Amino acid sequence: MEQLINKLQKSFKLSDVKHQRENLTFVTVKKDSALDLVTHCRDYEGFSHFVLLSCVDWIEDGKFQLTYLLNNPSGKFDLGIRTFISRDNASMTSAHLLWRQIATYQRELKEMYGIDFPGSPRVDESFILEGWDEIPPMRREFDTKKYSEDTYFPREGRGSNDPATYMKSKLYPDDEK
Amino acid sequence: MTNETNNIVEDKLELEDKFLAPENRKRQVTTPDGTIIEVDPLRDYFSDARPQIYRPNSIPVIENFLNWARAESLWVLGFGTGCGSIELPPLTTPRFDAYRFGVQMRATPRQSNVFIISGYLSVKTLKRVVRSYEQMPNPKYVIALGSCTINGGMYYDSYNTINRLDQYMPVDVYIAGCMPRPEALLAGFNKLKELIKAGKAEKANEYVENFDWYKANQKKIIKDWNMPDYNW
Amino acid sequence: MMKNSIFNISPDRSKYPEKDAEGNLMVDLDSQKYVKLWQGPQHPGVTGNMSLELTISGDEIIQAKTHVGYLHRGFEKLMERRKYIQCFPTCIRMCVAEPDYNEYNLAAGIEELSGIEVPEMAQWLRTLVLEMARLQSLLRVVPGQGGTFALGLGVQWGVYLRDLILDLFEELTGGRVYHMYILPGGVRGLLPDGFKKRMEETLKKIDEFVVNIDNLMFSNAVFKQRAKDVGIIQPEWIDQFGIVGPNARSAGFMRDVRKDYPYLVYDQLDFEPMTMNYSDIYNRARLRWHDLIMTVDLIRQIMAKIPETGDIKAPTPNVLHWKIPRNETYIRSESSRGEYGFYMVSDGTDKPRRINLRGPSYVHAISLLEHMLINANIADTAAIMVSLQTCPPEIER
Amino acid sequence: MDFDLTKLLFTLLGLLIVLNWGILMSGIIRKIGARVAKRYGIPVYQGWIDLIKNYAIRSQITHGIMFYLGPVFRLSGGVGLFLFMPMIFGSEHWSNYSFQGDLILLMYFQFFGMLGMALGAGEGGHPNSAIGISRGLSQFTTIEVPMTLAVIAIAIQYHTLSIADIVAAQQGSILNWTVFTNPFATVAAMLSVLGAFGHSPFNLVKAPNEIPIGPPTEYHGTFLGVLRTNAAILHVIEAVLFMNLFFGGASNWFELFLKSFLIYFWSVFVGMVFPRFRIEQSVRWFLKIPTLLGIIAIILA
Repeated sequence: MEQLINKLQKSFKLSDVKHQRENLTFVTVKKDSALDLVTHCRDYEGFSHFVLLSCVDWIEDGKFQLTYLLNNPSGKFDLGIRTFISRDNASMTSAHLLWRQIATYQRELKEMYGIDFPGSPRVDESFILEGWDEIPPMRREFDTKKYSEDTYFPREGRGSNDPATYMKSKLYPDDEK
Repeated sequence: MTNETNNIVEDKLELEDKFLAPENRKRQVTTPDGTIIEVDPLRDYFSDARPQIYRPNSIPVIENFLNWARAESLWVLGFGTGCGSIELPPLTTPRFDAYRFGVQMRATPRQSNVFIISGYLSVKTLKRVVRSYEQMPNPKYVIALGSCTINGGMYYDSYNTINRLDQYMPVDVYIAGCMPRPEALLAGFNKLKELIKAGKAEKANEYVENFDWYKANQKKIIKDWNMPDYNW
Repeated sequence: MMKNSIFNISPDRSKYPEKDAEGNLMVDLDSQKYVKLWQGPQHPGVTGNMSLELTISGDEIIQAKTHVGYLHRGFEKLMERRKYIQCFPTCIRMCVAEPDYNEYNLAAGIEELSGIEVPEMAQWLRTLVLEMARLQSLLRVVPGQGGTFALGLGVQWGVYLRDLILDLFEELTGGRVYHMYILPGGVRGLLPDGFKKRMEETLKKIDEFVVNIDNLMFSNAVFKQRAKDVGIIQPEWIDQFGIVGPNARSAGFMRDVRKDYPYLVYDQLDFEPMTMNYSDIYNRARLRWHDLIMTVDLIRQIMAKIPETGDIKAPTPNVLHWKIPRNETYIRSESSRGEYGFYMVSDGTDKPRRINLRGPSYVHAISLLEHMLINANIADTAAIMVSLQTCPPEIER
Repeated sequence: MDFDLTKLLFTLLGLLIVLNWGILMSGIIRKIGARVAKRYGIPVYQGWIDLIKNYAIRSQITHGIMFYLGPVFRLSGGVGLFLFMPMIFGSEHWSNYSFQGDLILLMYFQFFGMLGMALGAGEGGHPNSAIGISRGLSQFTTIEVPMTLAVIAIAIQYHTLSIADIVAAQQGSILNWTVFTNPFATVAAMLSVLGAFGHSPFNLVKAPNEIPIGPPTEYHGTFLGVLRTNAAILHVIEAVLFMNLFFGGASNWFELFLKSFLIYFWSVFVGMVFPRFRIEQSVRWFLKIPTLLGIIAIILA
């Protein structure tokens, strides 16, 4: 794994390398070289299995983190490639030509986070939601509880304990904090 | 249907055109013999009449007898709407065997009498549930399974699941729990039978009586309403 | 199917329907050559609450689209506003057919992010629970393949035995479908008295069932005719589509997390997942049948090797103020459908920043199924779907 | 023909008996099926309750005039079959309106209900109905081939087209039954009866998990009640037809019940352990072995 990272380091600018486990490493690259790295890993380093494409919303930094997680089935290790894109007018190059399932991930991210992937097939069709006209729900600023209370007629008299106080009284009655 | 309501429908269609699938849009079609006709699927395929109230038979003896038959022959619509549907296979298999009580599964809403809402309903499913429910013939009964149909349950704060089923369709029997055991569902069937035999399960008529209220609630959350108001 | 050429009148589909310059089909529904047929969400052949939009010409499917989202509850959003310990009841509901993999993945992720070692006894118990979950799921799925061809008898037997396994679950964990047995740091309890004996009784019944289902399904001439040479997965698709688990193994690729990335105590158990060289519906069903036998054997091994007693829970911080520093990880385990993974990101607070589930159906039910259904017969739709073992809730979460 | 009130009343009574026996028979069969699956099963009287329930449904939706007529055609197909079928051998009252050459008419009536149903279900507009109908008609056409061959073989053997005469020729000893005198025709017909009853492996007309319910998808309430009434009659009549042709007929009601039950049970027994064919496989199957047997039967006759 170390060797591979060193090798990749020569041609790509990797930063923030983190060896999470002996078979899982995360690296960060710039937005424009991310897909080059993914393609390189697929074609030359044996990462033939694409595990997932995920997004993390770092609202305090104003960034989305996209994670491309690749797996090398023969070497039995994973490489997570992180890249950060801006939250405003979020957009990323589409990778749907690399693996067939990426189009589905990109469709989901478009719907859930509002990240655009120009050229990805059916990316503008609704995937999970239907007739959604709010901001994309997985963004951090979307308050699901408030939306639910405003929209779905909460039943009056539903008693809900605040879990924190309830658990505190049950589990840690002596806890001071 | 009066002209006035037709206009309202028309305005709404234009607003919601972006939600319409291409095959549901208005378009020109060439028939096999060469003439060109205009097709508006939303208007053509469905009747837009309002539902009717069907009163019970006025002779009590006959009505009691018919209610007995209805109660002993519950045909359940096989529509697993939520995670509760995992408990439906055990119901029809040796361990619990709901067939003993005259409960049978049907695949089409036209032939079913009981709709088991098996758990939470997302907005997208609710739209299909409303359609299926309205296609069922009168008298029809709804069993709501699980806490999430009562007050949202686990998903009280979710942006995509409804909190109370009774705002959108009348419910005959609630079964609490997450998830309710098959025995609870059997008990629910028995409760429903009691209600039917006592003549108290006339919720289908209640739905018609409060039709506008139910529709307003449904339309409030189903934003892409691209179907007729009442689905025959 | 190709043997009887007299009756083989299926038309040449290379030119018809026409394709445009980009290779997309040009389907004009108004031409009356095609019919749009929806299967689901209310359809007995569809696995769970999802729907297929099929464009058919005759009995043949020329275009298929999967529609999901009927079960979307926004788990990933909900977990972002719950404390780590509160995520457990939420996350197990992500896949109702086998919820235990969710709790294991979440617990293992939390343990890895905060550096907790799990005692050995707890590891054995976790392995036991995961294998029982696989067993109850396979008891539904293996005969379910016959069910798609109207062979309902096996389903009746299988679901009955599944109920017996759920009884054992109830005894061990207190819950029938949802267990919440695995907690960060360990598990909730030891084996009850006499559990091993009752488990053995149930396993004996399953042994009988395995033989019966072999006679009923795999030796059945009609089943063979229906299932052989239908719904083929080509080996080169495995990487193109990201196919995992039994579906990949049936095409000759050894993909089993338990062997590739041993977790819990799987390295102490003796098992060899089966691979096959030709992936049609029959072979996939056969492979799952072998998996069923292997799972029964694994449970027997676990029952023989499990320590009598021991520490079942490592000390954990106060769950109310359990803060995990900023970090990320990917945890995987082998569910009965294949690799089941959690991508977890923590941000230093007491709530997760992001938990993303990667279920096998995400690939199998959308990009792969849409591809496999083209040129299939509508009669085989349900069978192909079940043979991929799709589970909608893990797609949309 | 002179009007004969007694005969009419007996015919109606016979229809009633046949209807109730049909409902009871399917109840018993379902009970047996449940026991094979280790279930307790539905009550045997469930069929009657379902029927009452279906007639008690309050709201009916129609899709047009043929939608109404579909079940009516189907029912008249079933009742028509009954009217020309001699039920009890040697009985003046229970031979209904059978006459010389009724075998030809019965073969026609089997198709009649199917065609009427096709028109009605087609108007329902549901794609599943249309697919089910096209499957049903193509399968039924191929069922007719071995069945007709077997019937022709019998007609040649007994030199008659009257069912009553065929039954009469089989009396005396069990060895006089067609099943022993002409085994090839019997086997061909018994294989085609599997398709006629529509249990798996040949239930692709209704095929749950493919095109659930099939033709009657849109039918509900009273329409469905009529269809179910007809199904009960039709099952008994088909079984009685085969009983008359191949198993020596019945000399009393009890014998009829027993023999028709066994013939019906044969198809269910096969269906219990075999999954469903695809339509082209089913067509191919009927055109192979049963047809071949039918041809052999004709050559031997």
